Amino acid sequence: MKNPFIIYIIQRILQCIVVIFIGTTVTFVIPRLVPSTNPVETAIARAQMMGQYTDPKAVDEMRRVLKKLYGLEGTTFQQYIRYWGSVLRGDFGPSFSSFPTPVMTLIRVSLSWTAGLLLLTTILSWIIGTLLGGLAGYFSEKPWARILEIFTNAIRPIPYYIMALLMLILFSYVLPLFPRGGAFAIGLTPTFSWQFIRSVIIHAFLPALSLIVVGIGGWFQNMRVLVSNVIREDYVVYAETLNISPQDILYKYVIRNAALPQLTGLALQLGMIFSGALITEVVFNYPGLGFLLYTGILRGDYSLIMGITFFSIVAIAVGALIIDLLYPLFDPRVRYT
Amino acid sequence: MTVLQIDKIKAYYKINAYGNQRTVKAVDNVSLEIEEDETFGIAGESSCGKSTLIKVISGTIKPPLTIIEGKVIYNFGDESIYIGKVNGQEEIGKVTWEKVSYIPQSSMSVLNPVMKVRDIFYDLLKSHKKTMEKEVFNETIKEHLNSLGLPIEVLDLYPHQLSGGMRQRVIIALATIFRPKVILADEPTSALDVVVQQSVLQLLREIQNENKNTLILVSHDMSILANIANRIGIMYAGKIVEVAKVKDIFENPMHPYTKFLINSIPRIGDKSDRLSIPGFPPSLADPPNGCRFHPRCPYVMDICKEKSPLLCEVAEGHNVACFLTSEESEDGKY
Amino acid sequence: MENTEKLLTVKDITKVFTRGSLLSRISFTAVNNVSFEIEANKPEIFAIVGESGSGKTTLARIILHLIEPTSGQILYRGKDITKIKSKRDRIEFMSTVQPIFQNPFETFNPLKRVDSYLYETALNYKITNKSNLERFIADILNSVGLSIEEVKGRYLHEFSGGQIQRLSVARALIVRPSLLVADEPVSMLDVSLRMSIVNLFKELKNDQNVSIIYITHDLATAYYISDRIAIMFRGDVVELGPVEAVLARPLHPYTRVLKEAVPEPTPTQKWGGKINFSAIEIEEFSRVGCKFAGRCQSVMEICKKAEPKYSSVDNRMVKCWLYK
Amino acid sequence: MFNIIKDLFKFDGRFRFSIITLLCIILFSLLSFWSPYDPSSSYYVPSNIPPSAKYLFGTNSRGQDIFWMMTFAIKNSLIFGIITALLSRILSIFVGLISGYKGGIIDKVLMSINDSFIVLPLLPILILLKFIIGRMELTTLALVMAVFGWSWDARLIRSQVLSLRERDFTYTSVFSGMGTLKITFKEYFPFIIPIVLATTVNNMLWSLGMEITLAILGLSTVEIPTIGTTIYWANQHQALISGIWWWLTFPVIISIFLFLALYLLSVSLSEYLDPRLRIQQARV
Repeated sequence: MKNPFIIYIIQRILQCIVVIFIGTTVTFVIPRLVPSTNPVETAIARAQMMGQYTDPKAVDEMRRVLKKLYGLEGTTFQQYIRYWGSVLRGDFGPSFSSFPTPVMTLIRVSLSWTAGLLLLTTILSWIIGTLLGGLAGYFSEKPWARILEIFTNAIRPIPYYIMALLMLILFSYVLPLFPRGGAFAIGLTPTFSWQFIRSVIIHAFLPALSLIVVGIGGWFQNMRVLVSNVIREDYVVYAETLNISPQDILYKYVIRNAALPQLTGLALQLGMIFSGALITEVVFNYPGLGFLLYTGILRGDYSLIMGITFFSIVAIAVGALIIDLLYPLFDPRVRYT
Repeated sequence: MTVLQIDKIKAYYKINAYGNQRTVKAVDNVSLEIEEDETFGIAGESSCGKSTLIKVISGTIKPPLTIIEGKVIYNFGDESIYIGKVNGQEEIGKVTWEKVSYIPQSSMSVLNPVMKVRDIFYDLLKSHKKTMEKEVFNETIKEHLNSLGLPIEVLDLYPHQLSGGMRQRVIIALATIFRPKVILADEPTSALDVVVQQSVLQLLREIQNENKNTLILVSHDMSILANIANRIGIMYAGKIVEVAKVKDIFENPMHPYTKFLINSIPRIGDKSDRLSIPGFPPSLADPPNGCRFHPRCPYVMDICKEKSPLLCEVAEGHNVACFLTSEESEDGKY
Repeated sequence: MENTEKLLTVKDITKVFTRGSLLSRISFTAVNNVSFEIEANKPEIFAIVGESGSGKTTLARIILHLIEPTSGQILYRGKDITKIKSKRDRIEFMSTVQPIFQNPFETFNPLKRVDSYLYETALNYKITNKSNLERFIADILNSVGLSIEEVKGRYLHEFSGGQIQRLSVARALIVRPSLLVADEPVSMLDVSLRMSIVNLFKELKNDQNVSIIYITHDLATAYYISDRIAIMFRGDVVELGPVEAVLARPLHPYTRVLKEAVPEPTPTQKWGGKINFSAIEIEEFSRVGCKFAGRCQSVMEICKKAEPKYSSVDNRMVKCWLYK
Repeated sequence: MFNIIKDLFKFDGRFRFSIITLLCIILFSLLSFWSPYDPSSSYYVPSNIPPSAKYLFGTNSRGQDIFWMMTFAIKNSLIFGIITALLSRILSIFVGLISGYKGGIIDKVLMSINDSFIVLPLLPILILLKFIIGRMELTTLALVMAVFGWSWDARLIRSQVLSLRERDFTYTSVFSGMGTLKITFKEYFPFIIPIVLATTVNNMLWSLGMEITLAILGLSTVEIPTIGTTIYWANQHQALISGIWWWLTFPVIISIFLFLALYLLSVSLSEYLDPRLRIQQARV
């Protein structure tokens, strides 16, 4: 009999491919939604109207790239295949606003900043949220659990932008503890000197804090509900009658089982968290993908936006796949029949 | 020597949901004495309070269940555990697994799905005998499983990989590892097939003969109790209505409910008509006053509607709570 | 049409379940070519007894046309139900056979008034017109020992298990079916209340000549109520015949083991004998030859290799190599 | 339905808070009909005056009275949220019912598309879409958001329908002569309504949050006053740096209250309407 573990992996990889396929098709279809005859011209017209002065060489290069990208000749199907060809090679042509640098190099530079911020905050908020939620769910009568619940209930519905704004107002205007934005003090060159790293941490602190606080609210509430269900399960009641030590029951029985659906939730929420990170970067003009996207919008840099959109779809799909592949390690029912 | 004394225990569920308060009188003034080296069967049908009684005896009392009155005392010669109401305060003694163990209904979800059977044993032993090195632990487990005829490979399996019968054996192994004085079993085989049920009950009987422990077995199936119990207590609507040796219960049942219970069991080879008890079990939230069986009892008398009969000895070792056989009611002579 | 028309003919019904997605095919045979017949003019109670995983519920679902068999035919009065396409055929089929389910509290929608099902059935099958609908329903309820006042406008949670099973029978009787398929109808009820429902089934057979297929794992109730009995094990019908003969002198080793395992409600006859069992169930499903070979006391070499054929002994069908 | 609200109001503090807050916000937004100023005009009051008796919320640097601007902003945002939530219900109920009821291949295909929409990062896609299409009134934006907002809820409705199909009363209904449509509406809807209600409120929460995000990026039609565009104009005029704190604080406070009220409403509603819970209460 085939091992269910392999079936699970194949299914998850297939799902990841489907996500990338649908994402790419959506980004291919969107420009064609515009009823006008030639999407390239409309794109360039819109870009020029939005952006500042652009030298003619950049406009011609843009037209060449977009023509190639869209390849207006041939049937939509041929365009579609050519579109896949250039996309898979990551060739979105040069960025319109900061001409001749290709879009991909811009993305690669700001990617390291977003990745740093996003990975750290997502994992931290997931772990803290899950642990705190688990404890609050298990000791639900204790006063500290009640306070925590009310506090997170208040935080959870606040969208990323509003929380980022609040943090900015509180911690850099009202009490000026942190800088107002940017990733490191001006004039410092990115080296691994302690001074540079210290400055990066100080600058990244507020965006990270705001992302974590919003994240924790969500994970806390989900975990608290999951735990309040798991406590009533037969194996927990039985473990209690076995007088197994309360710590073991809490961690090995309650949190261990309640964290499984929480992990699937993380894979599904990755898209939302990523969008949240983008907007938080804009508030703190933290030089990640979000800020790059924002400048792209201001300057009407069409191919940059296209590149970032495609790149974020692939990144999120792969991220969700990784989390899904972690799941069987924690759930033996998937590993063995 | 009486190993477990249950003295006028009253345990109710106080439920408050969206404004309507209800108290479910699950166990209402129950008194029992259970001896050492005895298999005591508690027979009762759905919502008669037998599972609540087991919860009270095993000390697993969590809201909304609270003890209103009475006490449960274990005495193991050297040590005694007290559960019950002391001047208004609910006191629940620590019922440790070494002395009193518990076998739940063999449902699929009793063992932790993400842990191997070995780790469950390890947690149990760790929490009781703090210093347990790996080798000593492996040794004790292997020897214990062999004594129960269980294959050793079971230790490395996960609960979802075990069959129903095997899972119930693992639960019995967990319950008997410390050779406890009292084993409580709540419908241990009702979720199993007939053939597997027979082998599991034979295993319980062998363990009881070997260790001379007390086995308290709760079941809705009188035929099982006939095969395994020495004494049987019949429970109805939160009260014990009859207690006697197994032979007396089946050959000379005195309480009308017991008579009905035995007569309504179909037997292979006998197609004679079987009758059901008219009406349906009372709700424990507002039980009928007087004797709780009176709305369904064919021999009902006026006294039955006002007073609740006391469980008292009618013949040698045979107690009945019915006005047909005694005049005493729970609140004094009528 | 054959001369003595059969109410129900089950011909070589097999059902193979395949689990897992398109890449992996784990399949096991839940029902393995089962055949039997129910006479049209002679109402009888036909019991199908087996443990969990024996395929009895799958067989019931196939007979009720709720799931499609992998192979084989189900004929009602000579008409094959797998050919049912039009709504008219469906209504005609459902007015000959009606189901009774195991869990009373799952039989009706808890959020809807229970009597709405009675009116719904009566109107959909056009049994009576609107005017004397109330009286018709009241009569049906009386025939199962319930009164209209007890039932009017009440919800599921206001009834006991026994009452709901009676309601379920009443709903089924509205269409005057000739066959009821009851899948473990009393296993969720208290022993002391089961007899009232079981006796109700006997009355239906005798007074309203309704045939009943009674599916259970409880051999004693099956003996009490049925005329003919089929013992199922891992998808095979291992023994089929009149209930007195089958249970007085069980031929198939599994029937013998099953009968001995049933606890007698008398303290004198305690269980003897030692039972061996397979640690992991999956093994038994995929076993070649006779599926009971792993546990059978009188197992022979041939049992492990070839699947036994049916032989007719003492007017019973037995599927075992001991009998040729 | 009325007694549900009465029960909830009496016993569930969260529900009481959310109903009161929502009523205040709706009343506040209705004031916009008596607004002395036309929302699209500007510079009709002296600008940058901190909150005072005359101008409750103060005025902004575009010479608009923030109090009356906020009444329009809340009204438009609420309308936008409701339209998106209702439009996305159609898709989520449709997909949820079909894949839950049909099962098999259709279910697998629909669900893999559905899961992809859940995982996709919607912000960059919406930005790309907005960037291409440019001008878009609120209703078309609501339509676009509805196209992306149905996948979470379709998944919930599907799992509910799947579990209902396995329950015996579905077969009882089939054998009572009821057709598929009748079963779906008469038998399943009392189970589906609580999910639809709770997820509608959740969807409003999501779409309002998204509207703010798009407005701040300058992608929604900035003339129409909504919570998002108010904050957008505040950013454009560097409200924080030049010390006009009241321009930002009032929209932020009101939106926090609005989001909190909507969230608590959806939590208390789904907890109360959960059929399992209701049956338990009745049976005890």
